[in-house]
Amino acid sequence: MEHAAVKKVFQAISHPGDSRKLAKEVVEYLAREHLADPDALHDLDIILTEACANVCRHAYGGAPGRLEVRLGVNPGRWVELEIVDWGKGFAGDARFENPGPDSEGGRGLYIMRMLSNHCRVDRRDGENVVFIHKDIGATQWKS
Amino acid sequence: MEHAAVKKVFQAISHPGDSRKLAKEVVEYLAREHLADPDALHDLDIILTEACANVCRHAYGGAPGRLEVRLGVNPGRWVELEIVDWGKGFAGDARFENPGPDSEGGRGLYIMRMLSNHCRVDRRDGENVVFIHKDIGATQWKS
Amino acid sequence: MEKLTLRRIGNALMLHYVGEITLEITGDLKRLLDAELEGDEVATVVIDLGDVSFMDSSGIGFLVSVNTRMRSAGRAFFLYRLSPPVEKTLGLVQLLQFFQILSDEAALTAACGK
Amino acid sequence: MEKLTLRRIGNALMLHYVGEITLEITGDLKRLLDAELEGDEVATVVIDLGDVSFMDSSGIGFLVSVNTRMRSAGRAFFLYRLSPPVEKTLGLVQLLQFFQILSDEAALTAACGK
Ligand SMILES: Nc1ncnc2c1ncn2[C@@H]1O[C@H](COP(=O)(O)OP(=O)(O)O)[C@@H](O)[C@H]1O
Ligand SMILES: Nc1ncnc2c1ncn2[C@@H]1O[C@H](COP(=O)(O)OP(=O)(O)O)[C@@H](O)[C@H]1O
Repeated sequence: MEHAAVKKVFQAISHPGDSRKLAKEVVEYLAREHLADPDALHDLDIILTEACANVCRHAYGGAPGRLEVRLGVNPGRWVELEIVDWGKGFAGDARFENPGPDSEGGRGLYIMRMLSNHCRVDRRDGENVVFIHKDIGATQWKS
Repeated sequence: MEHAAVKKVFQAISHPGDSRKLAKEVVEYLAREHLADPDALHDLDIILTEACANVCRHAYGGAPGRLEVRLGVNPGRWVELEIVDWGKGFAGDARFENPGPDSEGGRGLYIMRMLSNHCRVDRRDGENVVFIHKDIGATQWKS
Repeated sequence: MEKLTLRRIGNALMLHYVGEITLEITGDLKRLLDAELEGDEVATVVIDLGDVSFMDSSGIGFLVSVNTRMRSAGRAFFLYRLSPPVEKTLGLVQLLQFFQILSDEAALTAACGK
Repeated sequence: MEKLTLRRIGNALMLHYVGEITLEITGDLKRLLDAELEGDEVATVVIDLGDVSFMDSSGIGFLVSVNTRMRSAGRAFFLYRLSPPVEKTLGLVQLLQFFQILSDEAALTAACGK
């Protein structure tokens, strides 16, 4: 997030309800301060909800744990998100493909990739990070 | 049913849905041909529903079986009902008392007794019979 | 089953049923409510009986079982709006004083803790 | 859970949910539907998604699981009325062609066999 003019951190404990609430909180902040376009906001809402739900379900073996969203905004150009947990980390098998239609799960990372320009998972210094970069057209910002 | 001017027999198999349907069928017949008063009809509806539900639940060990309602009507005076099954029969313990408020069951016979003038259970020739006599005021009949 | 609506208002679960409550559906209702109570923290259950056209003793048994379950877990259980046939059935077996009945919307709102 | 309505139309069970379908409630919805399907002979399930304001991949998983369960039992499963956010989510994962979607009330009535 080198060039982000705006940086902001949001935190929660990864209960199912609280994970969703954290996603909403970030989206509401963006709607209030930066973004006008409902489609762009909805995309970010889904990305955040998927990533936060994953922390809730996978990071701490189903138990609640620390969950953080780091937001970077370059107004008029892009939004970056880092969804961070301190849990067991991604296995080597993080797949970004769409599974078969009968599969009950495994669509979260695919959805995040589809709705962003870059999507990457990292582990660094005990932090597991889902990194998202999303370009947002000039007309979609608040004026 | 010595003096009944009208006698009619209704039959069904004692599934939960069909037991209730049989009760309704009898009540609808009475509403069409004899009785005008909705309260009297509702009383008979409850009596029949309770008795038919008992056949459904108790007579054949929970399995479906033959269920018959014999109706006697003395127009302007009374209605008699016999709800008949060919199952295991009443044990000696058929209680007509209201159980304690915390009891989940055991109110069917009490309700039948409360809503009728006579209520009796008999076993004769392999038939288990709940007999009901209900006096119905002259003004409650169709004219 | 005719039409069942479950609604969450804060920690309260409100169950509204349109139709007859008889042996035919009390098993279903019990299972559904069990499923819902298992799911998360429901502190209060309210059953709206205003659109119940007929209720037999298996319906009474259902209400008693919910009452016992909620009470023994230190939670609240209320009935809301009794249709005339429900009032008659509960009156027959002297349970009108036994259940806690919410008489109007103000009482409902208070019971749901809002 | 915001507001869930279950309605029986003949042998069809119609499920209508008002609110967001996310991880928070998909467990509840699964349990409720399991309870309802166990109860008796439901030949068709219809889920009305017209008032769903947001749906995530756990919602998709819920729909897929109901579909699998119904199909493997030789029964029918339909979606009815997709809100724009639901349509978007299902489109993203290429499932708009996978589910059978009832486009209007006439189709709904036909599917419920009435
Ligand atoms: N925060 C996380 N920590 C550990 N593992 C994760 C995390 N997020 C996702 N995963 C792993 O990546 C897999 C794929 O995730 P996803 O595409 O969202 O599908 P789903 O969560 O439905 O399986 C998960 O099954 C899980 O094994
Ligand atoms: N048709 C029947 N055949 C055999 N036993 C019956 C029948 N109807 C009632 N009983 C017995 O009488 C008992 C009391 O019936 P009732 O007062 O209706 O309460 P409940 O059915 O809720 O137990 C039943 O538990 C059952 O043992």
